[in-house]
Amino acid sequence: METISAASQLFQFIVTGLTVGAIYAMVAIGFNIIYNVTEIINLAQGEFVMLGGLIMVFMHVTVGLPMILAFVTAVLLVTLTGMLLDRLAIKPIRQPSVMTLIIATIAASIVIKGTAMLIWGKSPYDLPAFSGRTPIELGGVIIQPQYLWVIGFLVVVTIGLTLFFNRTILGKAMAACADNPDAARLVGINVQYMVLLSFALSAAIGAIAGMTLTPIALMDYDRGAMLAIKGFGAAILGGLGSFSGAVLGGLLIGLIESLGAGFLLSGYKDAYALIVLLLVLFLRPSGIMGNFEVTKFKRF
Amino acid sequence: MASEPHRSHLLEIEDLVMAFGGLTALMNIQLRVAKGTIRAIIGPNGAGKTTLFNLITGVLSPTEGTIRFNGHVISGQKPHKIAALGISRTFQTVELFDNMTVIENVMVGRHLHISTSFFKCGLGLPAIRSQETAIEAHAMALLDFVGLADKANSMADSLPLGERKILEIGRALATDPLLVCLDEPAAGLNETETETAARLIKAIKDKGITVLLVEHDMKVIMNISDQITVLNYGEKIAEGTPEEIRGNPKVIQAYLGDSIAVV
Amino acid sequence: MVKKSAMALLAGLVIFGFSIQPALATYKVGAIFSVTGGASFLGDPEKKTAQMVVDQINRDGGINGEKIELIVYDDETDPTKCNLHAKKLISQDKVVAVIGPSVSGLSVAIIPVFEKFKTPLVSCAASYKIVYNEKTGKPNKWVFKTPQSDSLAVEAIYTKMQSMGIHKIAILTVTDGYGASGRHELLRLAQAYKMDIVADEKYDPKDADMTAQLTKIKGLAPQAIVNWSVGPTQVTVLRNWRDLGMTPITFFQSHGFGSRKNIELAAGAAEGVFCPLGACNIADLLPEDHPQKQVTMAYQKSYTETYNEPLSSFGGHAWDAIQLVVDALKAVGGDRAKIRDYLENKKGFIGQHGVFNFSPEDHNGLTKEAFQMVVVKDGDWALAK
Amino acid sequence: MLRIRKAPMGVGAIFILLFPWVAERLPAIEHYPDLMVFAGIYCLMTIGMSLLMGYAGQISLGHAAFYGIGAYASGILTTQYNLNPWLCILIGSAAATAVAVVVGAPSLRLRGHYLAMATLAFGIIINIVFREEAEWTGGPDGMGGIPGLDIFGYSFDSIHKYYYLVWIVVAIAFFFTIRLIQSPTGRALRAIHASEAAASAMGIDISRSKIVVFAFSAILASVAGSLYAHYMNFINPSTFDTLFSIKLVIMIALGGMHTIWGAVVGSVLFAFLSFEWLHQFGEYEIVVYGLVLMMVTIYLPEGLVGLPGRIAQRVRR
Repeated sequence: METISAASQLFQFIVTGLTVGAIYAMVAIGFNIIYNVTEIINLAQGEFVMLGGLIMVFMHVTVGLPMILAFVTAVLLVTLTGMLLDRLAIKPIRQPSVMTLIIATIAASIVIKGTAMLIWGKSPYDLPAFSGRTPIELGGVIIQPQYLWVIGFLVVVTIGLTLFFNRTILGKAMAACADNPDAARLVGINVQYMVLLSFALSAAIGAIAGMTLTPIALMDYDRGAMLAIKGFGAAILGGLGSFSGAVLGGLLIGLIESLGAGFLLSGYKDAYALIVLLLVLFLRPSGIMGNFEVTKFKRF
Repeated sequence: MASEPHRSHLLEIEDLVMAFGGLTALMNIQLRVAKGTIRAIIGPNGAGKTTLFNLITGVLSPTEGTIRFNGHVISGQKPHKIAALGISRTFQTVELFDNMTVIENVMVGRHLHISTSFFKCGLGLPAIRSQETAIEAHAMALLDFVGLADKANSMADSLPLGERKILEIGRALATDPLLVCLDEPAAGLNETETETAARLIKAIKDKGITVLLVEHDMKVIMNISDQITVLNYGEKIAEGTPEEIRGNPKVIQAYLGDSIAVV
Repeated sequence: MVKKSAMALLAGLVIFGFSIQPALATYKVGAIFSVTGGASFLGDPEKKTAQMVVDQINRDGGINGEKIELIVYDDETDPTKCNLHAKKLISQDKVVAVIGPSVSGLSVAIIPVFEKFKTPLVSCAASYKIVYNEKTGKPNKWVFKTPQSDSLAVEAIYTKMQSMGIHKIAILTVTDGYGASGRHELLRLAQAYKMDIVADEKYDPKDADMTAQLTKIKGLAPQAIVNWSVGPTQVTVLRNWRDLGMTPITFFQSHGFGSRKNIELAAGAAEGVFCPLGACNIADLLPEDHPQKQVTMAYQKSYTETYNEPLSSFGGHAWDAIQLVVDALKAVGGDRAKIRDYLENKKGFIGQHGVFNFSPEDHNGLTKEAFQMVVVKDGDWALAK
Repeated sequence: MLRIRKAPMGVGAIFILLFPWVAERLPAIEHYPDLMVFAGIYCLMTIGMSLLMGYAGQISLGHAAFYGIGAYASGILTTQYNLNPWLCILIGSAAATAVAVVVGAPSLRLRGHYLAMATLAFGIIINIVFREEAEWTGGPDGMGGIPGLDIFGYSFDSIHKYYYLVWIVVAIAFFFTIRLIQSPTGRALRAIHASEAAASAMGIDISRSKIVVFAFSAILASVAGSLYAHYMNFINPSTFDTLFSIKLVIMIALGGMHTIWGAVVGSVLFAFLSFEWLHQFGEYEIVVYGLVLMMVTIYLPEGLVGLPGRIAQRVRR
């Protein structure tokens, strides 16, 4: 085995960090979609990721559907779960305060997680990589093909959402709800429907994150909470509500973890990312790309 | 300049500039307010009136310039420090403590004049209890003054808008201010309520408290102000007594541009 | 008024929230396992095993004609719950002995309870701290354990390494109790076996990727890597090792790798990986004359038939624990002190994880021969030569 | 006006006083006082957090860190330095206060979800320290051998004795907090919750008030941690993890956020649900727990203390 040069090591850390960061970014984008329309932080976001992975495994490995078909079915099923979440756990709340909504989404995440445990048990599941497991070597840096899928999906999701919110009527209507729900209602936008749509959309993105992650890290019922916390951190670091912020935040957290594990004490790698997050918040109280004046007037 | 050099000035603003990013909300504002007078600040929407209030009360820090109050430089100070020096205010959007009763709202206004030691309060020392009785009486007297005594134990959020505005004024008075800044006290009120408010503002002046007033209702302005300052697009375009302002062509121009007639 | 009623309501809930009373039985044995929570990979097979063994004994007529009732509580890998359950088993359910908990930390956590209430505990967790009181230098009087200490697994690995000429190694551990205990032993015994640990890396139990840690290790070029974890990470780390082209560095897993399911999940990446396993993992590989051949084959057969899932080595610890208690009940009946004394002097007990020889100085009763070094070959275990 | 209601307090006090005596005589609930010890420890924390969240309107998802600081102060200082346990409780509280001020000063300027994330991050970082500094803390496996509490030779060595000790501390914290709420300080906190702009215009130093309350709740959590450590004789990092911080918030939501009674009722209820009642659902436990929580947010937004009021409303109609 050839030894590895310091430069290759650095690039390897970066590649790994970006991949893991891309997953966090997708979770953070999911947070933002719902937050922008409803101001709710949906802490069940991580469960969408978990469900996406497990349903994909079920459809592809257990049922035996071809990869693409399994992918589509899994996205649809998780999307449905997202819509049910809105209708069963969020919409019925009559006095929605921020605290109540946080508890409601935590409750929902517990129910989803518990149900997944009853269905799939506690063991981890594997999914074949989308295009094989033969690693690509690039100047001493090893890239798993699945890494490219993860980063590729992040790019697709980001571009897709940008087009959706800027170019389509539905997307613009959702953006309008985010800016001013009362005004949106006045011009005839069905806000309830938009809320439902936001849950559907962010569930779908969570599912995609889960399906691309599973071939790398396996999936089990208990993975959601950690992903939700990382994704929430990414969304906050980037600035709540900002999609570019979410991508930046996610990739940054992934990079800090990877570089921290590589160069410093690996036991503290999660702490490094959070310390950076805290320092950023102390200097910029609404994240890198957030708007302080907006957050200033949202209270508990 | 319409300033009066022979009277002592409670509030002195010099070369005040406030910029938000690229947008300049206030440009080179000079303002002197004499003790015991009612000074109105008027101007079309977006003229910078509320920004000026926020600068005086410490919600914002000016980009340039100084604000002096009763001999202290207050620009850049925190709101609670400024409140302690004797400036009190109301809000355009009515910021009452909706989770409290009417009298509790006023009692919060006594905060600066009482002991609020965490441990004394938690231990429920007799000193704190007798202090409570005293400030309750004080608050009741103030409610009597503003005419809300009979609503003392209602929840603040149950009052109609007119009374909410009055309560906010009452609460502002509870701090024993030298200067109160009233942000559109008559906005959204009907005629009777407006008259009540105007009477109350005059009564405040009679107590020797200086009043700074932002208002759109010209009838109120013309009736009760001693001096009027007119802002337009962040600049002071005129200053003087109601009579002087009424005939000022610049003012008429500014308002006609905004298609509102001056009474 | 409102608050008064709330208080009354609460009082009512507290008083009348009765738990279901268990039916009467002659011998009550308690069990505390981490059936859910972070250590469910231990507690789940342990609970299933203990239940299965008790059901079998009852079906076969019980102990001297008397049935056993197993009362199982799930501590959810939470020390507070574990502590509460222990006290409830002792003082309310009045069990004669308790097996479990699954986790070392929780076992240590409840030692004082068992010492105080003079009830035997047969722990299913590995740490030597469970049966070694640092103040007295002797075992805790009422506490036994069935799993091999982690030190035995480490010694088995280091012995194998020495025979392979390996002395420069990297260790990778997961940041939970399992990994920490393994790491502690790996570091402690390194000197005695002349091992030079060039990297001491960690990762979280929920981490998605360990490429960063492995890349760092790759730069230090050790001869072997020891990984100490359970759950999905021990599979992910193998895949990363393979993908990074690090297969020339020999990979050792802990005994936590002891399920064929893991070889399957590694999707080919486990090939050539060494790991120390107890007899019950490799029952079918044991020679016919091996003392444990019979019990391990029987356990494997009935477990896979009952639960239709592959055997996990951890279930075997519960098998050993419950069978030891049953053995004591058969011999001395339901007296707590007598059970304790019996267990302390038990010799030659043939279990899933070795032949136990207890003594007042040793409440574990196993030696490093309890582990067999195994290598993954053609997608299955093979005894390493 | 808020006035001290004597009747419910009397009922509560008598209940707490007599409970072990009653439980002892009913075999089915004989072990309940043991659960009540932990419920009391939780109460201590939620009382402080209720003041912070329900009254001052500041969310914290990191309070398990202060719980842990108290517990580890007691654990480390007693086992490694042989200090007197009571002194350790004081040192733990002082440490918690210091940390609360250092962390609170910059964090409490943040708002809403940003504050939630900052406190969450703080909690995780502290937990990683507990886990990683194994020389001091014993690492993930935890540390045992923490001595029990005694005073002038009287040892709190039985469940019932510890029960009374814990609940006396809870009662002190409870009365202190109730008086505080009804004092000018409490009024100022409620003012901050309703409108920070108006509160500061009335001369209230907002950042100072928030930090003081944050520190107060940190002290209560730290004392709770010490009491936990001396009762369990064992601590490990997972007891003080983020999940527990979230559980504290859930307790408050269960009981009702806007009164201190809610904290007490919520903590006791949570302890019994999670230690006892939900176990009857076997592996469905976690799902049932989630559903219960969901029902509370939907049907009882003011928490359980709001329930009698709702029933009364129904009846009157």
